[in-house]
Amino acid sequence: MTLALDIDKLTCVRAHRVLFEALSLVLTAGAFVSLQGPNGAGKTSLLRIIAGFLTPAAGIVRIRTETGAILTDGEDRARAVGWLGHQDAVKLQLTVGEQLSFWSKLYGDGAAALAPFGLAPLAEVPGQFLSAGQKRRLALARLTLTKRKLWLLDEPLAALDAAGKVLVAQSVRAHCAAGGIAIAATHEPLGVDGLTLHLGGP
Amino acid sequence: MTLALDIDKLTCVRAHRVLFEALSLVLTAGAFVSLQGPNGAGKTSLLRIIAGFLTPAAGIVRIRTETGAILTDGEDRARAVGWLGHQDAVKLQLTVGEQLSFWSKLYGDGAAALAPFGLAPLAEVPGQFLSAGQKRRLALARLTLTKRKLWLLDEPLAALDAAGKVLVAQSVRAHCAAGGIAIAATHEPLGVDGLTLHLGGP
Amino acid sequence: MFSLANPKRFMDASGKVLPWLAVATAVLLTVGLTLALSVPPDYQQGDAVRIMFVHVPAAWVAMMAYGLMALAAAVGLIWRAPLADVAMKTAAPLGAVFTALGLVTGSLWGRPMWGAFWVWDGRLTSFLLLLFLYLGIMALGNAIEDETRAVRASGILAIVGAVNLPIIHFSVRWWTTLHQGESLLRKGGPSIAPVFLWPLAVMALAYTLLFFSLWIVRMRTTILERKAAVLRITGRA
Amino acid sequence: MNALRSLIARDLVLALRAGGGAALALAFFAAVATLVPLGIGPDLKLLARIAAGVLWVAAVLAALLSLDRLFQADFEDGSLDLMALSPLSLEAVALAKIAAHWLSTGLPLTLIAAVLAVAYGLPANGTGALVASLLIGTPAVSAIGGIGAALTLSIRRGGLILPFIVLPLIAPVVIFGSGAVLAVLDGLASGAFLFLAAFSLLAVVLSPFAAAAGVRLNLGS
Amino acid sequence: MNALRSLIARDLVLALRAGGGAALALAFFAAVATLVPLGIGPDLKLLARIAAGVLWVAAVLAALLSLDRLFQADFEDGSLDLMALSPLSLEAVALAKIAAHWLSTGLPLTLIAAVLAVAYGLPANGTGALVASLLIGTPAVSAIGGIGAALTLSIRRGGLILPFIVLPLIAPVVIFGSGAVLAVLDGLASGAFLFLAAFSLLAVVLSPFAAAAGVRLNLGS
Ligand code: HEM
Ligand SMILES: Nc1ncnc2c1ncn2[C@@H]1O[C@H](COP(=O)(O)OP(=O)(O)OP(=O)(O)O)[C@@H](O)[C@H]1O
Ligand SMILES: Nc1ncnc2c1ncn2[C@@H]1O[C@H](COP(=O)(O)OP(=O)(O)OP(=O)(O)O)[C@@H](O)[C@H]1O
Ligand SMILES: [Mg+2]
Ligand SMILES: [Mg+2]
Repeated sequence: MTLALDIDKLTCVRAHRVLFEALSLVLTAGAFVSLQGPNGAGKTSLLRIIAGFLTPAAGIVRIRTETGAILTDGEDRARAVGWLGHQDAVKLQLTVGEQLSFWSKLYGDGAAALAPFGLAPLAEVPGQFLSAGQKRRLALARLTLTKRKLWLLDEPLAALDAAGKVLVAQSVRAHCAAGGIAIAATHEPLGVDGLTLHLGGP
Repeated sequence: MTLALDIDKLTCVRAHRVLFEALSLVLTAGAFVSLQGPNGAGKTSLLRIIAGFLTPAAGIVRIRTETGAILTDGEDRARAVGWLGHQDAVKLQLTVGEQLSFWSKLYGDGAAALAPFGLAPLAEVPGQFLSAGQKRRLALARLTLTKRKLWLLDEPLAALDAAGKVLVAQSVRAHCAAGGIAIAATHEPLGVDGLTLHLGGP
Repeated sequence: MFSLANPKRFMDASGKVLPWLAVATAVLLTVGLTLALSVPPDYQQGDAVRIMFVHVPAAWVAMMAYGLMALAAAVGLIWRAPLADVAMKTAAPLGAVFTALGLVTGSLWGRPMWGAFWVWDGRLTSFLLLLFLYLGIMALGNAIEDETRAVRASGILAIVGAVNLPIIHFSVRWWTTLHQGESLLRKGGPSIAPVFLWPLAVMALAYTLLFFSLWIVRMRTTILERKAAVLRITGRA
Repeated sequence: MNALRSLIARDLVLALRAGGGAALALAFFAAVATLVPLGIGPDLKLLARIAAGVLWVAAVLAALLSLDRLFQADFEDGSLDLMALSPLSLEAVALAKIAAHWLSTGLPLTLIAAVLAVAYGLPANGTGALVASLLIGTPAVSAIGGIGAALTLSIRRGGLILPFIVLPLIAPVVIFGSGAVLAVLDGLASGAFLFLAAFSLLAVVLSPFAAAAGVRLNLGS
Repeated sequence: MNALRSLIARDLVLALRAGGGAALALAFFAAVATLVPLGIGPDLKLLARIAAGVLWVAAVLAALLSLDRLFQADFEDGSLDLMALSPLSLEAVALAKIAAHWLSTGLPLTLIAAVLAVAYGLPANGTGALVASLLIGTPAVSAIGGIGAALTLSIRRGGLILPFIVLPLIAPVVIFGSGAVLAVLDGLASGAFLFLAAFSLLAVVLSPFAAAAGVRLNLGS
């Protein structure tokens, strides 16, 4: 029920600029990493490389699953990743309920959990009418229903109120306690114990 | 060179729900207000009412200019407002330089200030390649070049790194010191002295 | 808080007029239809000519309704008069019905006259577009949740769309066409045999009154519904 | 004036550079013109007969293609808010956007149509009439489309409503436009050009007001 | 299967509900069909002669209209990232999106075409052939358009490239499709239907792979 992440000598080049070089990191079940660094340091780029979207200029990312399999191919790795991007992927035309039920069907049988994120009264509201924080809460609810072991979070606290931030911290803590791994790019402390990785910056 | 804002018994109704009722507030030159409240409380809605986009269900917003004129009409008021919305209004196809020079021409003769926001090396980079924080910095640079007296800021700190947050605080402080007014909806203290207005809440 | 300027005067006045209007409509319709069925068959068209008495007035009223709706929209936009908003909103579906009636009766008439239910000529097409306009206005109004915004948006469209009216009317002159030219509303007086003229005039008046009766009824119900809605919200608050 | 000009310039750049409508519209127009002979068969007499009608319809549709996003993109990313707060009135903003749309589609379409008309075997006087009618008529298309785009801005079912709004208003342009060409071809005198010019003028003068009213309504949503 | 079905269902809902392409495509198709007689003049014989060609071209263009945004919307708001991470392969995602596009445009277009064919005075056997050819040919249009949409996803000049990629591939569909109708009208035997079916099958089978490859490239940008 656990996995391990092995980042080996990654180098990322974007628009002819080296963002980071020979970055290595080994994470085992339960690890939490707070990814920090100034704007443009390459936090989002690193998360996209781990998720398998972006090919690094050099280096490799490996995931070891509980069965002992080692996933290096981007597409195999993808199946382990729970993604909370900077964008909320909220459709303006669909109601909150419709969106969550779609994603839960796409990802398998996880039931949509509206209540913990304060979305229950909004089930019938279309995405167009949501406030910024309500959209973010929808994205968080979707993340938890995917039941993935490796969480990649890009600014998870954005637009959330105090209660929402506590919720994120609780979710991440529970996730790690259950043997998951979480990496969060953030400019604000999440309030979860773990490593801190600094990118870029003098 | 100064103005005053007079919010008189505002009531905001959205989707048949009363968000706030009979809200009154008088602000004079140099005032800073931090607007707080849980997600969905109506912070963005209040800012949009002040800017003249949204018509309140009841109440009125007045701006008194230095010439003694009282602007109640939404369209007259609009000419005093500097707006930093939740969205960055960054075009993916235009370079940073192109965007700033367009907005500076649209708003008058304010020259585009790239340097203070760390945008100088990005002048030739198209919006598509900007990181989240770089987009936000672009929006901030645009705000300052509009030279408006009443700043309405919706989550100004979103996506910014530590240096960026300091920059926002400095800009706001300088703006207020020069006789401007600023209202910022935020979930994180801005580090600027002033009033705090709580919306919603249990 | 929900400042609906109270169109009380309208409710009072319309309440008094409505019964008379309804009676007059019924009488005129009966007389008109009797006359229409008793005129001699046309020497060219035979009995098919009787469709004229239902077709022509329907087309006229459809256009008149549009004109009135656009007028109401303009008044609503300029003077922010709630009553004009109600008038504009309620006229659209009625006008659409009369337009549909004109299309159906016209195409039923077209089959014996032209050998086809439908031809793509200027008058027919522009009249079909009138139906589209009505539908567009209604759809736009329904698509916006906020009541005032809905009326304003569809009102703008109604005003803009009024250009179609002269096009429908003059289409027969601007294009070579199968459709009957202007035979009544034209310079030099009507060119229709008097036997047909009188029943047509009666039917035209009957349709007009029918439209006004239905319009007033719908306006009254809309106003009452809004009052109820306001009571519901304020009562609960 | 400076602000207006810079807004037009920006919209032109966006239209030309991006997945922005202009190129798409022109390619679309060329596509219709290429595909129709394929679909109908290479009967040159028939082609010349329908050339005016087909090219006019294709031009109008190509211009309408990108119109539904005339305000949409700026509305969605917050730019329209900033424009509404700028010293330019929303009427001027609407006018600038309509002008940019015409410059980036209507005008080049007219030029391409001249070439295509020859390929369709339209005689010289017919080609001249086609170009003239397009030059006069396409501004009306941009203007009317602008109204529709503004009114349907924040509507979740916008796609369905837009054609209903625009089609009835556009039809006269097509009728007068192709009618003018047909009249010239048949050597008839016709008032079609006059009507077209009058209609176009009316549309261009009124549309900024209607469009601005539509935008204003939707910013409050 | 369940995931695939729910993706198709969601795309259908979006297409039907939103400013989503489907309604726009259908309205566009109806608009072309309404405008062409206005542009050409009400000559029923002429109309019947060009009906097959005009309706085929109009149908293809209407279907292509919304195709450029087939992946775009989900790409821009981050949904495509999440789909790429889902248990469904990107090939399956592409197939589902193409299928949803066909169901929401190709299929209804075919039905509307049947009505319009009658209004254009096409005889019964011609109408039958038109409907059959559209039914067979429109899946190829969705499939080929899907490839183009995927390839041009993050290209800032996508608008220009799309028609150049898609048109050459689509032209055979139009030629065989309207050719099949004309052959039936003229009472000729023709292999057009067979070619159309073969081409369509090929396009539908290969397109998910090509489209998925295109999407994968663009997610890394
Ligand atoms: C679907 C088919 C038809 C449609 C949509 C249609 C539409 C209209 C419209 C809109 C008008 C009012 C024009 C105006 O006053 O400006 C009208 C009037 C009239 N129609 Fe039709 N019509 C159709 C078929 C026919 C047929 C088949 C006939 C008879 C052969 C006919 C005879 C007339 C006559 C005599 C008038 C009054 C003309 C005048 O005084 O202007 N219509 N029709
Ligand atoms: N266009 C709209 N139509 C109807 N209701 C809306 C609309 N926009 C927002 N709302 C509702 O109004 C309420 C307040 O929204 P608003 O965006 O003002 O909240 P906020 O205080 O800015 O929240 P956040 O901290 O999440 O940004 C929310 O419950 C939202 O669902
Ligand atoms: N698609 C792209 N093509 C080329 N360069 C890019 C692209 N996306 C981002 N970049 C560049 O790569 C650098 C890192 O971007 P990234 O989004 O990873 O930063 P980040 O650390 O997430 O910053 P932020 O805190 O602002 O979100 C930036 O300088 C950016 O300009
Ligand atoms: Mg980032
Ligand atoms: Mg907000």
